[in-house]
Amino acid sequence: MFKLIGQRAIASLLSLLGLMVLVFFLSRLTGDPAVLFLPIDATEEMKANFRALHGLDAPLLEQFARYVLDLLQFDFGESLRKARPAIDVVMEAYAWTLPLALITLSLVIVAAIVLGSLAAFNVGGFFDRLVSIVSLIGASAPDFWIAIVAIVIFAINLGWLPTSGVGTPLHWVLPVAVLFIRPFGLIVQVVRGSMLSALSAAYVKTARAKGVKNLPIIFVHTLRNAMLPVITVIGDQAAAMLNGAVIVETIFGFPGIGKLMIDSILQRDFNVVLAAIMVTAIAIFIMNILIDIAYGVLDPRIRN
Amino acid sequence: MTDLSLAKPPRSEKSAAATLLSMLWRDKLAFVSAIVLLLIILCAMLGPSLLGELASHQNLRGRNSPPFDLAKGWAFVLGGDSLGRPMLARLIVAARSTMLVAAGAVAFALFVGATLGLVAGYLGKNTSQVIMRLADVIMSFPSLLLAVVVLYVLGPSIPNMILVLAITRIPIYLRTTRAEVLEVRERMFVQAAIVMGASHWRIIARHVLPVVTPTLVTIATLDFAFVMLAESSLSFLGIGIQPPDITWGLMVSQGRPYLSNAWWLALWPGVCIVITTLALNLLSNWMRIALDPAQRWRLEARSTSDE
Amino acid sequence: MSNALLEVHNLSVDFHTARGTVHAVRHVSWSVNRGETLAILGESGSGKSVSANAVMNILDRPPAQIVSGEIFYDGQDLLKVSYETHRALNGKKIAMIFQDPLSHLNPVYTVGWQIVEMMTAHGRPADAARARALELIARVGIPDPEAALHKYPHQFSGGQRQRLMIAMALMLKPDILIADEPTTALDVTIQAEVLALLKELQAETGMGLVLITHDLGVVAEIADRVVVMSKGEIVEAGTPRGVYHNAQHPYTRQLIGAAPGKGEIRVLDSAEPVLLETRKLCKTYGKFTALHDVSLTLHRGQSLAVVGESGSGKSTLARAILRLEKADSGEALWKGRDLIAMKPGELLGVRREIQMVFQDPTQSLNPRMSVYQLISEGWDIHRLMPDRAARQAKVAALLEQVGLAPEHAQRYPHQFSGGQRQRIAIARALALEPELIICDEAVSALDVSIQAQVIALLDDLRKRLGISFLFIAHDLGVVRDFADTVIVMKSGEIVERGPTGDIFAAPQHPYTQRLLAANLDPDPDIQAQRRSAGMGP
Amino acid sequence: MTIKHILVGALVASTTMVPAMAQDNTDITVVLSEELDLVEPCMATRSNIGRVILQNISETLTELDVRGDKGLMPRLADSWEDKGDGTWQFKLHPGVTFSDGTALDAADVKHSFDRVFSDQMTCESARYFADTALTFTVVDDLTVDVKAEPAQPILPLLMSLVTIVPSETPMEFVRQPVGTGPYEMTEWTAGQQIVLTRRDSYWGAQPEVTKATYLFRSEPAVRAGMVAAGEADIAPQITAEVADNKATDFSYLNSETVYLRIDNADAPTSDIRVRKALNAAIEREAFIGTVLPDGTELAVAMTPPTTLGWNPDLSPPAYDPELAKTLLAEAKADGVDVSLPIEIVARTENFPNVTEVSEALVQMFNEVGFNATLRMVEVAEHEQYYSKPYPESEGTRLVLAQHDNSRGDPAFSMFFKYASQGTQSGVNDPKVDDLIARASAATGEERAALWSELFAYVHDEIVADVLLFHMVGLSRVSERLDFTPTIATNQQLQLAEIGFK
Repeated sequence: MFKLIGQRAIASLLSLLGLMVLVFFLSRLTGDPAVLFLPIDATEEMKANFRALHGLDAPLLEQFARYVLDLLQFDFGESLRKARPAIDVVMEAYAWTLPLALITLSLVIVAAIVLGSLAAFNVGGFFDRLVSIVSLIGASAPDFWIAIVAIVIFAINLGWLPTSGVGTPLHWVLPVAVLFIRPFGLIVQVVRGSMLSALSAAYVKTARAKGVKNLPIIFVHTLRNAMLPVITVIGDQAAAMLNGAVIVETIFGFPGIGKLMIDSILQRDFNVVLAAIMVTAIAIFIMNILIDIAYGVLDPRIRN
Repeated sequence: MTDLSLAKPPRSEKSAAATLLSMLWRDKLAFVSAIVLLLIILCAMLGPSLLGELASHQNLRGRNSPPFDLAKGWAFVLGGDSLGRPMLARLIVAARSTMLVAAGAVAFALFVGATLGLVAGYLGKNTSQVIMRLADVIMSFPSLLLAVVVLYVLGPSIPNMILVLAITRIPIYLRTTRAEVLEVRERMFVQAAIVMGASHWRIIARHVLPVVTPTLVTIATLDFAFVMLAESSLSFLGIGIQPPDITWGLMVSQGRPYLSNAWWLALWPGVCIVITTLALNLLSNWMRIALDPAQRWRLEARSTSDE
Repeated sequence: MSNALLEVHNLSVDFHTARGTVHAVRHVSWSVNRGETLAILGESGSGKSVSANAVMNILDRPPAQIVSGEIFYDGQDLLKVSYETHRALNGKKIAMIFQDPLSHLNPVYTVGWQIVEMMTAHGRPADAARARALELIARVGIPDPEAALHKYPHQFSGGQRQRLMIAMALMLKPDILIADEPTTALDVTIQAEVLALLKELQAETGMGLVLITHDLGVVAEIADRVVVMSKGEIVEAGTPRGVYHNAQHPYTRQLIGAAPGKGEIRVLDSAEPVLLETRKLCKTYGKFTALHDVSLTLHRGQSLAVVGESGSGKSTLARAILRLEKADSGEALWKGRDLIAMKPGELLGVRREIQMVFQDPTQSLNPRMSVYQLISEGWDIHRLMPDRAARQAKVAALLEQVGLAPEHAQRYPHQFSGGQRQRIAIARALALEPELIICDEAVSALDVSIQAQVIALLDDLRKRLGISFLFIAHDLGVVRDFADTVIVMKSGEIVERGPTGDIFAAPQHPYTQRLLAANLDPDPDIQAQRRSAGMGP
Repeated sequence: MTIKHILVGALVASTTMVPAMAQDNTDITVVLSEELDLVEPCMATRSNIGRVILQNISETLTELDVRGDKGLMPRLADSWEDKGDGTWQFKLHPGVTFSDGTALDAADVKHSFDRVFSDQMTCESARYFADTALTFTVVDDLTVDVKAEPAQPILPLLMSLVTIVPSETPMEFVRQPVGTGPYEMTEWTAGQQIVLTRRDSYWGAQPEVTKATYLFRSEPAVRAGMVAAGEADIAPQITAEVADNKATDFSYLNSETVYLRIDNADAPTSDIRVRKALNAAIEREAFIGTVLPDGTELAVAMTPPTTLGWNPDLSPPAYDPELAKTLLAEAKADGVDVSLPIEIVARTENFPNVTEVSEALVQMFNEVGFNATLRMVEVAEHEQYYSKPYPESEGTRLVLAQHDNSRGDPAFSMFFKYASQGTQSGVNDPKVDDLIARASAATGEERAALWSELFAYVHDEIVADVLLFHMVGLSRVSERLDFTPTIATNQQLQLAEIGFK
């Protein structure tokens, strides 16, 4: 087990390195940050000064070498726009993204598993169709549309919840709810499909012959067997969430990594972009390892 | 247990297509879905040439005309947009680019992902490791940055948008294909093919791919919605498809400022996306059952017994 | 109406499909009492499991529908009681064990948890359940019960899993135990042990036993009464002796006639040249030795049987010869050339000459290819017979040769029965006109009547075409009918070899002796003799 | 339907609901569209920073009156005087202290400018002094001489653009700005909020607002909704679509001018008839009250009417498609290839409904026979097309851009947009260059007259570009506040101007 994790960690480190190189050079193809930092009527001199201050005037390879050397000392460089260490900016934002992702994900997992399993047990029935169609509609409705309509209804019209921002637990309700919809729609489908085949497995027959009640048959006997493909999709969705929820963050003024990432990309704040991508990548790699562990925990047959 | 397949005389003389059609007819939801998809494809093929003019004719003073008012002609039955163009006509015309982007991106991702997945699953551990790490890199490479890079370097266009969306979806297909291949290649019929002397390519093409395909198609149909929405989100963020190109995703994003006073601008294209997604998924659910001999009885049983 | 504890009366069950309604069982009646053993004998598709599944309320409905009949347990009709009432009876009063314990045990929970659940599901306290589980696990002969509780199903052998299933079924001391093919997937020696265990436990608890099987030997060994099922109907009922000796129905007579092990024993004609020779083949998986110094010689036209129980290395031998596994050391000489060291180009040519028929035709035939495609694939691979009309003619001829019809060429594997599928697999092997066919348990999964047909077919091919066979099997009856030479393997080594007649008449190695002793004879009298002679288990 | 009902309901509800944060006190909440990267005084001319800190935390020597017509007013400088030879003398207001307690003196002024010109940081106010060398001489504690080479007639006006910081301020961007203004920053939680608290030791009159919390939401509907829901008091820059409440929503000219930059050297727009045809093809009035809010004005100059030298005699080109067609035909007859593609390059999110405006323009051009297409790009790419050197294209590109000049003098616009050396200029005309040079050096009436002449020349004589609109901004202001947004609200939001009803 530990050997496996070690191997994965080394492999992930290699991926991280590749990612860093890729992002470093690709992002620098997208234009000059000086032009975006300074106003349109700034002089050439000012732009040159900005580039010199941030080492952007050096040859690309030299910039890269310098970046890597700094990185070896865990220095991610300074934000070109915020005059602060890029990693500080990123970690502040990530401190918001992580709980948002985790809370949403937990709710999604619980809801999708319960409803998806019940739908599979009741295959072809009313509840099954209801869950399928509602979740598909949820999964295919544009999220910014849902977000704005939700704000209008629940915050402005009904006044039950704050429109946006952070602060109290109530502030989290709408972002979490909007973020919940799409992964829920997707995972509930996978749970249903996986449960459908698991429910026809032979051990279910054994359980029924033993006189086990329906609920334990669904949620104890079958579910754990049906979880492997579900875990894979959960991993996929979690990766997307760990990358930040750009739209939700933008609309709700939620200070997470997604908004930071898009702003930094559009403003060509390379150091923040790189730091943000590395931090999210590390989070995703850790999650991938956790998922591999989860496979082993759920299914003893793949523990070795 | 009873061997159902032989208990009755083997299948009737109906052709395969007719059997399929009759099975489609039995699942009413799937049948409606197929019709809807046909309609959308028809719109995508004919729409721009028939309605292109009508859909792009602006009328600034007659903007945001409300829906369900036939006074301005059938094209305005779903209302007019912020430049006074008929919504219905625009929706029909937009079907082409929407389908082009979604189908293009999904097909591209499917092709590349499945190919890499086959290679990773079939060849040795080292190749597989390299490809899987590549997938990790793509997975953690934010699509937004990719969009900006591609659009900045190559310029905004529908093919480039397809490229951006496709690249981000590759890992899904890659991982799924690889996992399935790892399982399928251990199956007995693959071993039987090896014993007969079949080459790697033959085994992949004839024995592995056909087994993996249904799973991939299921993912692809779900991905269709994902891609349409991702495209919409990119437009929302200002780095997606831009006018004069027109897609449902773009229309949703452009209708956003009008949510309060002209809800139909964003709602109809959103409804189009939802309907397409629903239809695709219902049809793919049906297909998964209809094309699998082991599951087909569900579809067949339904016709005679319950209800 | 009798006063039996469990009585199935006039039960008819239909299965609904688009192709029409299938009458799975029609007017089936049987009963069983405490302390009694009823065997339900039938081949696949006979509907022998349907009534038992109806008793347990585990039929999938739809597609199944109970059309008529009653199932009385202790006076109440189980088809009329509520779901909850029925559930409470399951496991507690009537328990069931199944053919394939690996798939019928939940793979992700420890066996301890699953056995204990049998009692906790019926409201018994967990600690009492645990104590009882320990007691029963020890009783069914699992070493170190305490450790076994914490292990998962895949960590046990097939026989142990079935013992654990039995332990689980007996947790609540049920009145009736239904055993659906409980020994089919097991080796003969294990089968004998499990049957003996069931008998002992029945004697201890006085439960009624319903045993569903396709094996006349099992019936002869254990049953008090037997009903024979064919095509959903009971065609014969009585005591095992009565049915065996005085079968009325033609089907029963055919079944008894098909039982293997009664044919003439063949003698090897060793004048033919050597085709295949292995020298000291070795293969290990980690610590496990699959093959150790296996050397054998196979002549043209010979049919060499390799016999052994699961894990003996007999399949690995076939896979090593065919290069599906890489042997660690040793040689496999095909007409003097070493297959193991052969280059891919050269190997391709040899692939034509050696073909293989696998155990399970359901898995070895690609379900998405038509019979025509399956059979002609070899020609595609080896670029033979480019002419389409010639191909079609040849496929038709091959299908006829294996006893199928030419029009079957356009169908798909799932439209055939197991035996028919195996014929397709054989036709596929024949298509390349091989000199050697390796049969890896090629008839083990088939019903006896089908088995006899396939063996006859193979024998005919050997005679007419001079094809050699390497015949891997665990069923001694089949081996006796088909092989001229037998090799017995145990733990990766050959423990005994010789002409078939010698091996069956005078086995030398104790393992071979045990193997032969555990083999059940379909004749209840012979089984009874063996039992009384103390040779039996 | 439902959504509309809900929104109508929302407004009704908003009047009855008890505001969550804006209680009956003098704390206010402002919800801005853009977050601040920096809270650095020398970056105060960047609008998102200026709105928070300009004249609230940091003050300038002079200040332009945007509410009345007082022109340039004293702020930290009580008076100024032209001493000739390019030298101006400024007298500082006595008794002014910074929020760190130190007193304002002439050395602080000098240091503030040293920071602006320092090469250890990039302050954007440096751009206003691009070709001017400034020398600061501290005469006494409250007097400073500024010598500009070459002479800069509008130096006092330029002084309204540079914030004064204490001499102790380091030569790097600060995170805790120290200024002389009525407020100091008491909290900055990046990504969430900035809080300004009133300073008791302020030298001037105490403003009414005691505490201002700035929040950031990029979605206009959310900003407007927050004021409606009582979560905020001021929401600048909402869109016309959400501004549906007359009681709270103000529209005002916001100093932005939208125009199409024409490359006068490129075919086919090098022909003046083609440029005239472009102008005549546009029905400008049709945009107003439709895709652009009511109150939007037609532009005849790059700068808004409040600017010095704005020429009231100019009138916008009339919508005359027939004339446009005739002009094109004439040009074609003279051998101009009018079928060359014309690509309109516009930037997403440049202003509300920019896409609709661009699409309408393209259609109008095509209706008179141009071969126009649209290309919407994001900000970095737009910059490539907007500033020199212009990328090559088959035909030509018209860049739709928005220019902001609320500073009161055309000098901030005309060189960049029209001089042959201007970075966004499409013009290469010696007379234009000459007029810009002379106007920039002139003062008083002469300066105004020269600018007027230039405006007329580029608009009527050479038809340098397609001037479109002076834009209006829309802000939602809570009914409990006594505040009217002005043309400067884009750049600054002086809390001192806010009162309570």
